[in-house]
Amino acid sequence: MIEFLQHVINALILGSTYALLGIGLTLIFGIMRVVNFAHGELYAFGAYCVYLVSVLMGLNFFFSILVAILAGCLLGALIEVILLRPMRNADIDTTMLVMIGAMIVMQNGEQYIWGGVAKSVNTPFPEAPFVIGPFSVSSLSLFVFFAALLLIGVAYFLINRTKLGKAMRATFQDRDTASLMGINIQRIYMATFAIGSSLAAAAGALLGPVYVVSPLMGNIASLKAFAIVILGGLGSIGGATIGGFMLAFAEEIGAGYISSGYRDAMGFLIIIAVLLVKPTGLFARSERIG
Amino acid sequence: MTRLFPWVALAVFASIPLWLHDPYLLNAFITTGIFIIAAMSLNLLLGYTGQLSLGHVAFFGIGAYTSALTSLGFDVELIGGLRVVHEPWPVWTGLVLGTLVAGLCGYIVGKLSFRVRGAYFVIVTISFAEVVRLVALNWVELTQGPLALTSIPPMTLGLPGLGYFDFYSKQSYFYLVLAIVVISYVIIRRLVYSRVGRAMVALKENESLAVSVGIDVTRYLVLAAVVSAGIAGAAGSLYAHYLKIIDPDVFLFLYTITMVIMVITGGKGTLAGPIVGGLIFGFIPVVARSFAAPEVQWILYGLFMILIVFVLPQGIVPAVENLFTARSKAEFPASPKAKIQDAP
Amino acid sequence: MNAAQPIAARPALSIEHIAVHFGGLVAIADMNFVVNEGEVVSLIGPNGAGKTTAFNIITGFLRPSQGEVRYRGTPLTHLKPHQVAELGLVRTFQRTSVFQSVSVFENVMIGLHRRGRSRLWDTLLALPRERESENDLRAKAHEILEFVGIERRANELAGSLAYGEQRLLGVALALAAEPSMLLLDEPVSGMNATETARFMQLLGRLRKLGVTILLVEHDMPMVMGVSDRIVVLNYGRIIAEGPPAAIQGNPEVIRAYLGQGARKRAGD
Amino acid sequence: MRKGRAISTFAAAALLSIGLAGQASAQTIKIGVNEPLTGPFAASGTYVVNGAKIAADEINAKGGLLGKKVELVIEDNKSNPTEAAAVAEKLITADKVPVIMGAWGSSLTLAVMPKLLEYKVPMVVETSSSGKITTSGNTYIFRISPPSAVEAAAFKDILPKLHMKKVDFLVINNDWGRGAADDFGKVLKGEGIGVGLVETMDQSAQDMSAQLSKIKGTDSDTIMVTTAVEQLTLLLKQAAALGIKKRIVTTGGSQNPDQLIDQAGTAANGTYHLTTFAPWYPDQTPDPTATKYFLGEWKKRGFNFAGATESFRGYDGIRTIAKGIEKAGKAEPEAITKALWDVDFTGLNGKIKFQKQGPAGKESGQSMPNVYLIQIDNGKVILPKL
Repeated sequence: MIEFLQHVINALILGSTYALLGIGLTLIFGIMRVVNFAHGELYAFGAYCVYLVSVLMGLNFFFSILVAILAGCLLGALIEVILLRPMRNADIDTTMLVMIGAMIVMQNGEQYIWGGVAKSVNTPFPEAPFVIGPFSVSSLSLFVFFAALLLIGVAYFLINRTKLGKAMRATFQDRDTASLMGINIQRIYMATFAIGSSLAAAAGALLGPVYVVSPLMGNIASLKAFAIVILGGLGSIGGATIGGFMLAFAEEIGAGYISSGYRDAMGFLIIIAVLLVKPTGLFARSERIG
Repeated sequence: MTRLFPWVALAVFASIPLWLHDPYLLNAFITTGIFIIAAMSLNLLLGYTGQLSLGHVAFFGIGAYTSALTSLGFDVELIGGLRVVHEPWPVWTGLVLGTLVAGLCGYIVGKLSFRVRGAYFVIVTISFAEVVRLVALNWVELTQGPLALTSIPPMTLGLPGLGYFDFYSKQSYFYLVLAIVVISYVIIRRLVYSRVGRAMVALKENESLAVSVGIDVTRYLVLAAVVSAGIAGAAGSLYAHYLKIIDPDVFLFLYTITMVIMVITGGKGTLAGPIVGGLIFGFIPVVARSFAAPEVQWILYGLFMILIVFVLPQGIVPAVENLFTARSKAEFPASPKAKIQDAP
Repeated sequence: MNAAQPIAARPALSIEHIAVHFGGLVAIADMNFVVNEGEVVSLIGPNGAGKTTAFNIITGFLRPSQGEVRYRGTPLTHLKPHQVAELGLVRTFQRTSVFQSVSVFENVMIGLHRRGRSRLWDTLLALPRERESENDLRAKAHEILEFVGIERRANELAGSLAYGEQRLLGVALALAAEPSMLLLDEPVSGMNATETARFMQLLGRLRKLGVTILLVEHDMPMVMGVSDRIVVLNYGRIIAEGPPAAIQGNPEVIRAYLGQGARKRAGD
Repeated sequence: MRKGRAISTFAAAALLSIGLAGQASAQTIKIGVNEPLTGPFAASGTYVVNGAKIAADEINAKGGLLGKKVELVIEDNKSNPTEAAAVAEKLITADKVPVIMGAWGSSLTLAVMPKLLEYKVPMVVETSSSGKITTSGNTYIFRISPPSAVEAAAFKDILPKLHMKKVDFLVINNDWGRGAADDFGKVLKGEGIGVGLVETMDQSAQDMSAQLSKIKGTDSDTIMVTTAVEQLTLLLKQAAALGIKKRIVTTGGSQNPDQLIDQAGTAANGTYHLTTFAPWYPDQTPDPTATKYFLGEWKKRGFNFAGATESFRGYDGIRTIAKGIEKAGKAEPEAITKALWDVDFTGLNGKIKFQKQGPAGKESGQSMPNVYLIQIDNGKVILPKL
């Protein structure tokens, strides 16, 4: 029982960052229909930003996270304008290929600049864990958990309570109608990609210090983010949040009680099962036909 | 002229071992050829039925493992204490079984996953490939997991008592790969230019309309998946017996991406597309290696990919065809896609 | 002016107690009607009355919440769309009615799918049956294009045709599937007067071939001109049924749908 | 004409470079280096290559080999078996190298091996640990890194002093990790020590708390861990966060204790590491002069000290090859293959002398290096007093 609860605590912390990754991608995927393979690279980008600002430049750790989020936003906007805008009418697989190209360039660019050796980021948090009875959590993880929840809240507010969010939702529902209603689709797409990217960078900025920062960190992040989005359903922030926690639980429980070798298979098995039972993801309304 | 072109191309390829004696380049042709076969199989799904399978490497890997295990033999205990012992069989049966088992997996995956479309289908196929990879990694008794299957025998053709021909030399392996390329090309060509191919194109274009004239969606999607997976499995078998070692890295996501790049840059939905794209992206690393730093080679690879997609979004082959039709004013427009955007 | 009534009315399509609910919304409530062999019947009603929903139910694109559809005695509600088409019941679509990015000729070849006789092995091994079958199909495709009157456009891209011609191609596509009954969803919407007249001629030729037709259409003069009977839907219910003359005079229909203009025009 | 001139300049440059290349090959002895410089193993592969360069420069500074300069032909195998085989093909056939060093990971090395047989070119294996490499009957393989069985056998002597009762394993899910769990498990059982869980983690996994939580709940007193330094860093941090108090012993020689101290901080304190090279105490290594020279060069070139525990293998690998070429008296594959059997010198981690392994008549060479147990104590590496 104690072991189980420890697994639950682990899963909650892991899930919060998965959710952050998932939300960014679900916005991009849902609204723009771009299979964004570069999402994981923005995650890595955020982590490297923190490394650059807090370790190399020696500035405040919390400030470096803010820098990472803003830089992610900018880079996202740039990618959108340069790579995606000219491809607006292309097929989903053609834009996907462009994003794969961007992924290859960014990943190897990171390695070229920073080298292959993983970097670690020290934080102002004490290394000794919080211990409550038989349970134990590091204070950095707790910070990450609450920061992630805060960012999820901000994203939720942005989408549901602001004018921009309303326009984004309208575009998600029906791009043509939204455009007829006077919504500037170009701007919405840019904003969507920028916000999605900054959320990915935020996830990287938070997790970089927890793990280590390396050029390859983006690969697994992309794959997990896709899994989360599919679990939650396209374009659903609530869905992506729940999907993130679900994936984390599946992995924890799978590794803890079934087989650690199949830990990463758990998420994928759930996806396959979910899609076979409810092909539109768990929390999305079905798309319209025609 | 266009009719002759495949024959001319075949003659040129067939002549390569006669004048190219550099084993390194011949090696590049063989591995590129193997990936071209895989890309051609992917093109059947992606280019003709419009379904993007990002788990295609699973079939490639399944073919590779099946073929290797057929020729190496194995001894595993299944759930319930059932022990399965397989004595090594002649190597060519591995190629056949690799193709069949991959095709069977294509059938199962097709039956299950064609219930979803678009982005969902993409993710289901990625998930499938990851699960297969993890099984290959963790079912150590059968696959040796990360310890790799080694000493895989070279491909041989023949029957007990009748003598064998082995494809040990690079020249002979080149012709073996070329033969499989040709067989795959013919199979795909015949399918595409038949009512089966028309049914696939109809499904890609407008599924509701296709079923309304009596085309059974699932049947043709599954058929495409079976043929496609089978051909990918054959490519995997060729890979295993050429490299003579396989481990779960054969399921690298990068390999799927390589196939997709070959298909899309060459021109999806065209017969020559994967071959042209395959040759280009098979040889970029060879060329880039001679002058660029390792990371820069990759960066160039990525940039070149983006460039091709930007300049020729339909791919190289349709663009070249367009050039020809624009000159000769042929009857059939070669690049239909270019005009879709204008339609209501 | 009305076409002759069939002497012995044999029901081809029967709709029995069909109801469709989307969540709490009732799209169709207890619908009953029959289309007899060789008849031209029109289904009319204001927007959102449930006409296209009815089409989707009949052709297997939607499952009804209750009730049964039969075609020549065979229940349809558990069949998939392509199985419905195999029974000879073929529909056209309102919006996307052709395969845009292939040629007109290829469109019809796709439509001829069911008539192909070659098996997979014939195709893969290039056996003689494959070529015979393909040659037959090509001949038939030309025949159909000629019948519909767009033979000249055979090699053009379907997406590049004028709108009216696309609708004709849509019918050609449906005809290729060898229908014994056609369901046409607003076939003349967006056509000009000349094109509509041409289309009405085509309908006449079709019924001479013995094809039963169920039509959804907004163009009242055309509906009145070609139909043997008319079924009027409003809010998912049938509010009237009968020959054009009776429908024109039905006050409930007029109130619900036709309005003053139509009555005046019908009276001309 | 400008255009014409540009072309002729280009042609001249091309001719010149071909001429130079031709000349160079006549005057140098080429050694092929087949290492992962991009992809997941890029960091380690780069370390090894940097170590190899130090060796080559050292040899050249001392006048080269057989009167010729040594030239390393370094190729990236992209952490990918297909590429590793292609690189071997290129090195052997296009660059005409008579001997290769490579290819870091076991699957990479295994993919290269058929090429060695095909072209009869020897390869010195500097890192790979899979048992299969030396037991599959490839006579062109000479390995200087210890497979886990060798490491485990060395560990046996230290065991009684550690007073273990029961051990859980947490290993990377590849040939290296699984091999270590098997071989160490056998030794432990032989000594009457219990073996509990054997948990694995994916090569790319970043979060091991599930496995660690499971281990936390068992009655074992020690966790034996095999993985590369990045994952080890995370693992130590996560174990500390979970409040795991068990003794942690790592194996495999890729732990890089300095990087652990630097990146895992206090979480690394108290952990034990089996390593094959002890650069912290150069005077206690088998060849203190060489160790000091190597570390001095390493520092001079601006590489971080932490990389030394990986890069020394590249240094020793090239030195082994050089000794082989010297003994052979000529830079030809057959001669070098034969001569490598006679190599006998003291490397940075002990005697390098190849013993026969594998099927009779088709043996591969395996050198038996030293194994040290070190401990991290208060941010410093110490040789524990047991």
